[in-house]
Amino acid sequence: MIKMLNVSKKYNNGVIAVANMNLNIKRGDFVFLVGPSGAGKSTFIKMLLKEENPTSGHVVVDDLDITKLHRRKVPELRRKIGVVFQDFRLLPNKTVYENIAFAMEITETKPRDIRKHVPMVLSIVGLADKQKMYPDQLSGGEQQRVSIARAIINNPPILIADEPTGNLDPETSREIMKLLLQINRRGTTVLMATHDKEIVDLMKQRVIAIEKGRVVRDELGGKYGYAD
Amino acid sequence: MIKMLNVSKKYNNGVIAVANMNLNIKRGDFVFLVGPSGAGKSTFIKMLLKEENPTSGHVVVDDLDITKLHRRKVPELRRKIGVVFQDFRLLPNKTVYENIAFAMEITETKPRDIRKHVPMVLSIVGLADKQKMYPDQLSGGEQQRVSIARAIINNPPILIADEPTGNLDPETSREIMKLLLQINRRGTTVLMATHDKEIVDLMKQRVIAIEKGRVVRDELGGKYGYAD
Amino acid sequence: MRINSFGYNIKECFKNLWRNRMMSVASISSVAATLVILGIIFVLIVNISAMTQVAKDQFDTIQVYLDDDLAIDGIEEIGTKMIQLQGVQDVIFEAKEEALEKMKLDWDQNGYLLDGLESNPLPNSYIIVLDDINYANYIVNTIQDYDGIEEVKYYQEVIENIIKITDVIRKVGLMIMVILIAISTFIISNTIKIAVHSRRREINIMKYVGATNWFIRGPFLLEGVVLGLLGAILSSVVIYFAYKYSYDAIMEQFYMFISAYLIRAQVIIKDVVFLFVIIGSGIGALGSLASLRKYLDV
Amino acid sequence: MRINSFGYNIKECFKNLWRNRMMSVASISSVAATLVILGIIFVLIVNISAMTQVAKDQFDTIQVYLDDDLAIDGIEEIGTKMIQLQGVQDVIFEAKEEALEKMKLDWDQNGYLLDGLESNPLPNSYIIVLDDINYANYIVNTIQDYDGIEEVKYYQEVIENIIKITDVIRKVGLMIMVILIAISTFIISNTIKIAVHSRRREINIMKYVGATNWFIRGPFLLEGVVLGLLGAILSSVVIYFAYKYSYDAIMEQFYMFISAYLIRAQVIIKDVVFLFVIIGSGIGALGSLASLRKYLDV
Ligand SMILES: Nc1ncnc2c1ncn2[C@@H]1O[C@H](COP(=O)(O)OP(=O)(O)OP(=O)(O)O)[C@@H](O)[C@H]1O
Ligand SMILES: Nc1ncnc2c1ncn2[C@@H]1O[C@H](COP(=O)(O)OP(=O)(O)OP(=O)(O)O)[C@@H](O)[C@H]1O
Ligand SMILES: [Mg+2]
Ligand SMILES: [Mg+2]
Repeated sequence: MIKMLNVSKKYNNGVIAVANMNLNIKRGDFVFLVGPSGAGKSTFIKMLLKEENPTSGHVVVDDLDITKLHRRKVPELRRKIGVVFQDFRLLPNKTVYENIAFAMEITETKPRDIRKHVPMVLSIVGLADKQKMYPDQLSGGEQQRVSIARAIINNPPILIADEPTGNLDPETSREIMKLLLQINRRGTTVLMATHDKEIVDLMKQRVIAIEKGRVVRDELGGKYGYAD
Repeated sequence: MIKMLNVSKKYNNGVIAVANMNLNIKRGDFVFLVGPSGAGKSTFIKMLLKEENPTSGHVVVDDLDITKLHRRKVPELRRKIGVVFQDFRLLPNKTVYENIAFAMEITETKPRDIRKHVPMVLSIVGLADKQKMYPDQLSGGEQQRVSIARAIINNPPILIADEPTGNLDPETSREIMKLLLQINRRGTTVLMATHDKEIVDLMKQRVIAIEKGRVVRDELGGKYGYAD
Repeated sequence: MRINSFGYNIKECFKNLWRNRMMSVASISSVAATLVILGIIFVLIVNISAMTQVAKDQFDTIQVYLDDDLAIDGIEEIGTKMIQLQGVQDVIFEAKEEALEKMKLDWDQNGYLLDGLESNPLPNSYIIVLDDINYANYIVNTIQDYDGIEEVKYYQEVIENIIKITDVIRKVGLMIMVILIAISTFIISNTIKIAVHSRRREINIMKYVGATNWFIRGPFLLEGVVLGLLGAILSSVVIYFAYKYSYDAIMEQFYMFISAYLIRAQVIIKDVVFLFVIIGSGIGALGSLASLRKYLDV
Repeated sequence: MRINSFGYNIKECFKNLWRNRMMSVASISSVAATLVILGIIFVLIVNISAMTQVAKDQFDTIQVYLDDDLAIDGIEEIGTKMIQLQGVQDVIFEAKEEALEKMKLDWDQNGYLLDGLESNPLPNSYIIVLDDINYANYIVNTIQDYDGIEEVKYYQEVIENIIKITDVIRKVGLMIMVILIAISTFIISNTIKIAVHSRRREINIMKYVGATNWFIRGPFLLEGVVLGLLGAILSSVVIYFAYKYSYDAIMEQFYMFISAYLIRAQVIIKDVVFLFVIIGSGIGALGSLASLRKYLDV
C-alpha cells in the first residue's frame, strides 16, 4: 500500500529530515512510527500526502508513484488517506459538525448521508454534545478527537494518525486505540506516529523506529523500545 | 501563591468548565493537574492568566485578587507567570530566537542580557541549532520545547505548563521534567497539567485531579490515578 | 472532476460572509468607497461633456453672403444645393432688409447710427445650421466654389476653440476615467487579496483534506462577486441620492444658467449602476480567483 | 510603565514590514492608489479654480461714460475721485476719438459704415479696472451719483454669472475634496484594519506572554506611519510625473489657449506632498491604533 524507495528529504534550510529511507507497508497493516522529537516522522507523513515532495527517491501509495503525480490528481490521493494531523488543522470558521461534514462534502456525498454519518462518528469519539461549537471553544483533547473523527468519516483505505493521543488522557487514548484497531480489522491500512510508549507496548503491532531520518528498527509485535 | 475561592466558570455557550473550585497552592509547590479530556484543566490555567474571567468566585495570585484586576495591570500579572501553552502560541513571524527574546524584550531586559540568555536556554531544551528557524519549520516537539524555553527564560516566580510533554518522546519528556524539578527547587511554584501517567507516578508530587470542573482528589505524593 | 453544486456554494458563501463579517463589512465598504469616487468623477465628466456639447451647438451655423446681383432662381438654386450637402441640417434665407433690421437691434443704443445710411450695404445671405460641426470645413470649402457667392463666414476660431476644448475635455475625461477604473480595480482587488490572505490557513487545510481547487474556489468566487455587488449597490445608492440632492440644489439656485444642461439623476444612474456592477462583481470574482492561486498550490 | 525604546520599535517595524511583505506591498499600493485619485481631483480642481479666476479678471472693468459738455477739470476731478474708491485698481481715460477708432477696428469689415457719420456720436469715458470684483456694485452705485456722468456700464450679468460659476466650482470643488479625503481616509484605514486583522493571532499571543498595550502598539503604529508615508511618496511621484507630462503635452498642443492658465507642476506638487504626507501617515497611524484596539483587549 505504501512504499518508500530510497527516499530523502532535505528542507530548504539544509535540515535533512529523511535520509535514504526504504519501507514497505502492506495493505491491512497496522504500523507504529516511533522516534525522538524531530526524527522525521511528520515529514514522512507529509510526503505521503504530497504536502512535501521528497528531494530524491520514490514514494508509492496504492500502487501509484506519487512523486510525479500531477497537481490536479493530488486531491484524489488525499481523499484516499484519512489523516489526523499533529496540529489538528481544523477549519476555524466552521463548527465541529461542519468540519467533519466538509470532508464528506468534498467527495460529493449526498446531504442525506452526511446528516446521517456525522452525528454517528461524533458520538464514537465522544463529542455528540459539542457539534455546534467552533474549534477555539474546545479543549485540546476535544480538538484532537474532532480531527480523528474527520479522518475516519470517509472510510479511507489508508488512515494516518500523527500523534493522535498527545492531548488525550490514558482512558480516552485507549478507546481511540480500540477504534483504530477496529478500523484496521475492516481492512484499512493504519499508520500511527506516536510517543506513547504504553500504547505501543500494549498493542504488539509492527513498530518502525526512526532516528535522524533513518529507519533504525522495524519489527513485528515490537515495543516502543526507547528509554527501557 | 495561587488560591481559588469558590471559583466557577460557565462559558457563553452554557458549558460549565469549572464548578465551585477551592484550591490553595503554596509558594514553592510542585503540582500536577490531571483529569480526563475536557475536565477544565486549561480553563483553570486560563483563569490564572486572566485570559478567561471566572463567572463567580475569586482567583488570588501572589496575594493579589486578580478577579478585579485593572486591564492595565494584566501584563504585570502575566510576566509573573511563565506559561507553556497547550497550543504553543509561538509568534509565526518570528524565529525561534526572536520568539524567546520577545519574552525578555517586554520586560525591558538589556540587549546584552538577551543575547546572553537566549542561546543558553535554547541549548537547555536542545534546540541550539534551530534558533534561526520559524515555528512552521519545526517539528511538533520542537515547537513545544520553544514554548518551554520561552516560559522559563525570565525566571518567573510561577511556572505553568499545560501538557508540556504531549508531543515529546519519553526521553525528552524526562529531561524536561528534570528541568522543571530543578526550577522548582530554586523556589519557583510549578503547576503542570498533564495526561502522562508515567511521569506523574514517577515524580511523586502533589496531584490535583479534576473531573467535570470539580476537584475530585488532591493528594501529596500522589499517582496519576486513572485507569489503574 | 465535477464542480460542487450551486446550492453548496451559495450556502458556504453566505455563511463565510457572515462569520467573517468584520472583514466583509470592511471589504464591501472599501469597494463602495472606491466606486463612489469613480461615480463622482463619472458624473462630473458626463455633465461637463454634455455642457460643452451644448455650447458647441450654439455656434453651429455658417453664414453665406450672396452677390448683390444674383437673381431669385440663382439664390434658390444655391439653397437647394446646400441643403443636400452632408452635415447640413437646415438652410435659412435672410434677405438684406431683414439683415439690416437685425443689425439695428444688435447695435441697440447705437442703432440710430444706421438710419444715416443712404442705401442698405448688407447682402442677402443664407444661414446654414450644421448637423455635425466637424463637417464645417468641408462645407465652407464646397460652398466657396459656387457661383454667386460673395463670402462665406463662420465662427471658425470660436468653433475651432470649442472643438479643441471639447476634445481636451473628452480626452482628459476619458483618460481620467480609464485611470480611475484601473485604480479602483487595483484597490478592490488589493482589498480582496488582503482579505483572502487572512484566511490562507483555512484554504491550506481544505487542500490538505483533499478538496479540489474548484471546490475551494467556488464559495470564494461567489463571495468576491457578492462583496463586489454589495459594494456596487451601496455606492450606486450613495451616488444616486447625492447626485439627486446636488441636482435639485443647483436647479433651485441657478435655474437659468448651467442647470438647464445638467443630466437628470434618473438618466445617469443607469450608466453608473451598469459600470459599478460590472467593475464590482467582475473584480470581486477575478480578485478572489487571483488571490487564491497562491494559497491553493499546496 | 515605560514605553519601549525607539530603536526596538524601528527594528520591529521594518522586520514586520519585510516579513509580511506581500501584505505591505498590497497596503502601500492601496494607499498610493487612493491618494493618486485624490491627487488627480486635487490637481483638476485647483486648475479649474485658477482658470475661472482668470476669466473673472477679464471682466473686471467698469465703463463710465461722461457728459459731452463736461470740461477738462470736471473730467479730471471725477478721475481722482474714482481712483480713491475702495476696490478700484486703475482708472484709464478714453477720449471720444479713441473710442470711435476702437469701434471701427471692432467692426472690422463693416467699419467703413462709420465713415459715413457726420459727427462722432460717442462720449468720452473712463475705464475702471477693479481690484476685487465684489466691489463692483458699490462702485457703480457711488459713481452714478457724481455730476457729469452720462451712464455707467458694466457687464453686470456676465460678471454675476461668472461669480456664480466660480462660486459653484469652488463650493463643489471643496465639497468633492472633503468627500474624497473622507473616502480616502476610510479606504486607507480599512486596508490597515484588514491587514491588522490577519495578524490578530500574533497580537493575542503577545498579550498572553505579558506585553503591555503600548509595547505592542509601538511597532504597529510605526508600521502604519511608514505604510502611509511610502504610499504618500509613491503617489506624489506618480502625480508629479503624470501632471508634468500632461502639462507639457497640453502646452505643446494648445499653447495659445487654456494652457497659459495652468499651474506649473513644481508649484502644485508642494501642496500635493503636504496633503498626502498628512493623510497617509496620519491615517496610517490612527488606522493602526484603531484596528489594534479590538485585539488588544485580551
Ligand atoms: N518546513 C520545514 N522547514 C525546515 N525544516 C523543517 C520543516 N519541517 C520540519 N523540519 C525539520 O525537519 C526535522 C524533522 O521534522 P519532523 O516534523 O518530521 O519531526 P517529527 O519526527 O515529526 O518530530 P515530533 O515528534 O517532534 O513531531 C526537524 O529537525 C525539523 O526541524
Ligand atoms: N472558549 C470556550 N467556549 C466554550 N466552551 C469552552 C471554551 N473553552 C473550553 N470550553 C469547554 O470547557 C470544557 C473544559 O475545557 P478545558 O480546555 O478546560 O479542558 P481540559 O481539561 O484542558 O481538556 P484537555 O485535556 O482536552 O485539554 C470543555 O468541555 C470545553 O469544550
Ligand atoms: Mg511530528
Ligand atoms: Mg487543555
